[in-house]
Amino acid sequence: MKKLINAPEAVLADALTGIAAAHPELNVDHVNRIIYRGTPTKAGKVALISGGGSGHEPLHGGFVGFGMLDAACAGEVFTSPTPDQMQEATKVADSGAGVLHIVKNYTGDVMNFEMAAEMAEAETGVKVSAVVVNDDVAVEDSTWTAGRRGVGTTVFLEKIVGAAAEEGRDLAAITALANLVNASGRSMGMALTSCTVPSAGKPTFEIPDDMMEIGVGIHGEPGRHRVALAGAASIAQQLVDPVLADLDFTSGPVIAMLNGMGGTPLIELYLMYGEVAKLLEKAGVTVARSLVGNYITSLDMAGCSVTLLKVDDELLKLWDAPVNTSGLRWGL
Amino acid sequence: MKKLINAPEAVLADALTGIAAAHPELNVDHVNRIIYRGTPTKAGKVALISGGGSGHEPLHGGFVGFGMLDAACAGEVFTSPTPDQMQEATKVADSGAGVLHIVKNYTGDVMNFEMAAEMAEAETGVKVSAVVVNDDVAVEDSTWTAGRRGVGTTVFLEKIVGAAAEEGRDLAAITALANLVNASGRSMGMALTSCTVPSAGKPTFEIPDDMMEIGVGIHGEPGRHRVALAGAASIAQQLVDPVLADLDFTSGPVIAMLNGMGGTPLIELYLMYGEVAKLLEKAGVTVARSLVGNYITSLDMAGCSVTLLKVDDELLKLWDAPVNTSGLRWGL
Amino acid sequence: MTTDTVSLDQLVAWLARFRELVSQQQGYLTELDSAIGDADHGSNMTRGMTAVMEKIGVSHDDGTQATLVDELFKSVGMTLVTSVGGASGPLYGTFFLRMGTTAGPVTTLDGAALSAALRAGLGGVVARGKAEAGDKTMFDAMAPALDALDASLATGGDCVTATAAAFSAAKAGRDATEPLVARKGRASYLGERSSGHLDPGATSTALLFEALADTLGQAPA
Amino acid sequence: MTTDTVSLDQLVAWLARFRELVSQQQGYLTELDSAIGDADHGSNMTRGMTAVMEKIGVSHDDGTQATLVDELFKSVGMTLVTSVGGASGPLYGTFFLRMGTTAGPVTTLDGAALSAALRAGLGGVVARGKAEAGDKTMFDAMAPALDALDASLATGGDCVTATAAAFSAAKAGRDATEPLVARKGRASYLGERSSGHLDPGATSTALLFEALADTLGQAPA
Ligand SMILES: Nc1ncnc2c1ncn2[C@@H]1O[C@H](COP(=O)(O)OP(=O)(O)O)[C@@H](O)[C@H]1O
Ligand SMILES: Nc1ncnc2c1ncn2[C@@H]1O[C@H](COP(=O)(O)OP(=O)(O)O)[C@@H](O)[C@H]1O
Ligand SMILES: [Mg+2]
Ligand SMILES: [Mg+2]
Ligand SMILES: [Mg+2]
Ligand SMILES: [Mg+2]
Repeated sequence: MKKLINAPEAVLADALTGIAAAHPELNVDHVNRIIYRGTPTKAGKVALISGGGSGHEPLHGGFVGFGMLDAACAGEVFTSPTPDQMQEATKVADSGAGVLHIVKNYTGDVMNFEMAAEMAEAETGVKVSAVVVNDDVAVEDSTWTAGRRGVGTTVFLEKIVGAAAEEGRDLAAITALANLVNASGRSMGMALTSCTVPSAGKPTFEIPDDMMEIGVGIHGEPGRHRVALAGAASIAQQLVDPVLADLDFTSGPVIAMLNGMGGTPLIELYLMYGEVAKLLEKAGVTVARSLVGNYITSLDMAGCSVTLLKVDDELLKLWDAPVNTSGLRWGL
Repeated sequence: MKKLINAPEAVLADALTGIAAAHPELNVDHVNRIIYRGTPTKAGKVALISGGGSGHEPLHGGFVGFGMLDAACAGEVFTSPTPDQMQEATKVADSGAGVLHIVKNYTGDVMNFEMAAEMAEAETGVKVSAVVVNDDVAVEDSTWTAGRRGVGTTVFLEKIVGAAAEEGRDLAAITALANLVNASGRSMGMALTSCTVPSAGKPTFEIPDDMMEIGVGIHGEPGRHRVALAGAASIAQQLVDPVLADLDFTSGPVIAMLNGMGGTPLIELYLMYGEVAKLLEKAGVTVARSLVGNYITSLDMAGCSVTLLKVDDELLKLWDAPVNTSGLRWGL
Repeated sequence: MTTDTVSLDQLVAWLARFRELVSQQQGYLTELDSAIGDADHGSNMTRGMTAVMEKIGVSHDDGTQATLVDELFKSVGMTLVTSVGGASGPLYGTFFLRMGTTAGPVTTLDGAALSAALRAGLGGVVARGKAEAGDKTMFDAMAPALDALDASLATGGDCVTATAAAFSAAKAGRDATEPLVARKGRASYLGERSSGHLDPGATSTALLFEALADTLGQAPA
Repeated sequence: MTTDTVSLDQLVAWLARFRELVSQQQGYLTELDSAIGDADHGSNMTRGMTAVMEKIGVSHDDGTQATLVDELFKSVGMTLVTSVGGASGPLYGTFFLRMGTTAGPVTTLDGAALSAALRAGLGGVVARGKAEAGDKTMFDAMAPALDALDASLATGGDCVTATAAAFSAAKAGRDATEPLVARKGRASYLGERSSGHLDPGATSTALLFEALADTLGQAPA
């Protein structure tokens, strides 16, 4: 395993040390592994908290700051954080207006956030509501299963709902908006290679040079199908088709994200976005805004994902609103 | 070779298509392979042009926009662009106040930019001056050789000199400032793996699982030394020591960059920055600002580099000045 | 039946043995989780049980050790909940928390009490995770283990015999997860591709019962 | 000596053969450049010479073909400069531009004129790149080749003999770059580690002279 780390057990603690050093504008609670804003949440503003396993950077710590999250809890690599962390983050961030937990739909994340909400409400009476993001069309949607994974739409949701929270909307309105954003986004991902979880020490799966995985999530897991390696145009088609088949994106503008999995350089991500943009145009989808880069990653996995979000003027305005985080910054 | 591309020959053209699709605020000249601002350079503002081989994204195209470059020329992967491209970029960007060519010190880049300057001056009379960035301490400095490579300081230079150009300083002042920034920066890089140049189809060098290269540049080339793989703390030491040995950084504040080579995920870059920050503190170096991420990359190479820039209040003010590019954005 | 009880020390020894087994098999558990999950089950369980064994000596705020079964299990459960994360943290954590509540402030458990505590634990796992038989989860090792334990006790088996039967059934339940298509947890994302692999959580649950059978099967200290 | 000249068609055939050789050996040139450079010399030269051969048919603005040696070489040089980039683009480009200037508006070159043009080309390479003997660059194949050419002409050799001698010397010069420590170009960044590898540019320069010797050595068309 070739990684810039000291020891597998120390990855998270050491990374938080670096984040603290690089971002004096943020607070880092090294004991509870929480990244929160340097400026306390202002009274009356609903606090947004997210969290999840590490290895998806800049998600979530890179989205803490004005216009997005108030705090992020970091779990071990690919392992949801624990309820006590989230409870602590909830207490730190709450300014009295309540807290929204932004949860990606993984069994562990959902259960830990649920426990945290129960504990926080019992202990301090803070009002907590939650949105569970489940936008990955690679996974069949069914009430008999764990349902769809939460992936790229999380980035859009944290930005858009973050902007609404800065406007001072109340917890009910914020929760409703978060659910709307989740319902409006769909994603599909692929991998050329697996990633290596530090404590595992070797790639999660082996894949021949002439094959790729279609329908992967963000945890280095194998995808839904293993198919022959193909050119960027064909890959784009294999990602865009299932997204468009799952939801009608032609009725209004969309925000499009071409997201890198962590090990793929920007030049390839732009190249892929070019292919995606062509397909969207052909399908009659109007891209109002786009985002190309590493936003929700899977350690050093090579690959990418496509996320589309249906938006209206209101959502676009919230998207364009000022944001000041290390991962997204504009208008300030 | 596993890449998100259509064909090795088409990488650059296809990537430019994607950049154009993703950035309606930029103009892309697909024939001359130039990325330039959507808003023409305002009269009286010195234009800043850079360029180089592709594969270093976001450098340089990602730094075109208010507060940084006016135009960037993209060469084939790892191959300097040609003089006609640069000449065209020079013509497009010049608003009458002259043009600064920001050249990284590679034989090819220097020769092509020289020819471009000769051609542009002869044809249109535009005043062109050049700065040649040569900050890589891995390379011995000597008048008998090609000298030091230009690496990370280029990012600092484009930002700081870009801010000064927005202030309306003249070409002589801009050139002097550019040379000052170059003289004040030093870099050192390392690689865990090589990268794969698309047209070559396989990694530029092979390296065993238990070894790493110290003193690499940004072209997938082998480094100065191959040594045993080590932990992040030791790697940080091997990068920071030669930088500090080459220039005194203790007399005032510095801007520090921990740059990823393209294939290394952000969590590792932050972790490395934590180690670098510890060493700098121990050495009595005060970090005023920092930058952690992929800024000057080497395709899919895994590895990182450290760049330090000595700054004073003036340079810091220019660093903090508003910038609006896809690669760096703040204050706007 | 009065001597056929499980002491607090034996329960601690069970946990110690479970820690030993999961850390010995950390690589294997992670490998199973690599095939159909995210390659962390081995490190999750090892981290959790290491924290548990550190904590067990000082389960009270005043630094003293648990003297009652409910204290012990609540401490184990809270430690797992706050140190593991992921799916296994809340599931194994709730398992022990509920065991503690049901066991109550006692110093020993007889067969019936042990069974009742374990059943409560299973109830906690189901309450949190909503898994049913055949979903390819730890449930598929845990539920048969408890059925076997009860069956053995009902036919007059002692704790040693009953926990040995539970371990056998847990192993069989674990093995039976191999052909299943997962419907819960991460493995469910793989759809049909999840078939053909053992479930990592069912495998660690088999270790939990192996540890219990090992501990009780040994000559008393 | 009047028949011992090189015609415009032969010069075009030389370029065609050079294109053929660099594209046949594209992988090899890139491999050499991988060891001590950035793995693009093969694709650079192939891209450049492919552009040259496309351009040669239409070297005038009005779409007609070059009828004079200077036109031909200037067109070749400009095409290389504007299509290759990197170090080899300006160097080989300047080489041909200067050859054209020195050759002048003629339709054939005799040995002396060929030598003078090539020397001017070498001068252009040195003017641009400042390389000296032993710097481990294309200079180390080119300079000995021209010396051998001149020596052969001076002792009465014809163009065929002289260019064959030039090719031999170019190969020897190329081989002699192997032990050298580079002082120019990217290979210089490697310091001592550049030793033990052939210089890619010297290798493509040997192909340039191989192409010339091949072309003139053939029975006239
Ligand atoms: N809903 C559930 N109910 C019961 N057990 C579950 C459920 N979801 C997952 N599991 C168990 O958890 C195991 C995975 O644990 P672990 O790898 O530590 O967590 P994560 O899946 O969050 O990475 C699975 O193998 C499965 O046995
Ligand atoms: N200053 C120089 N003078 C002469 N030849 C040079 C010089 N620098 C580099 N070269 C030649 O150029 C070759 C490399 O060409 P190429 O790989 O196409 O360009 P780049 O080095 O820009 O990638 C080297 O092998 C060397 O022969
Ligand atoms: Mg996990
Ligand atoms: Mg090159
Ligand atoms: Mg797991
Ligand atoms: Mg090269």
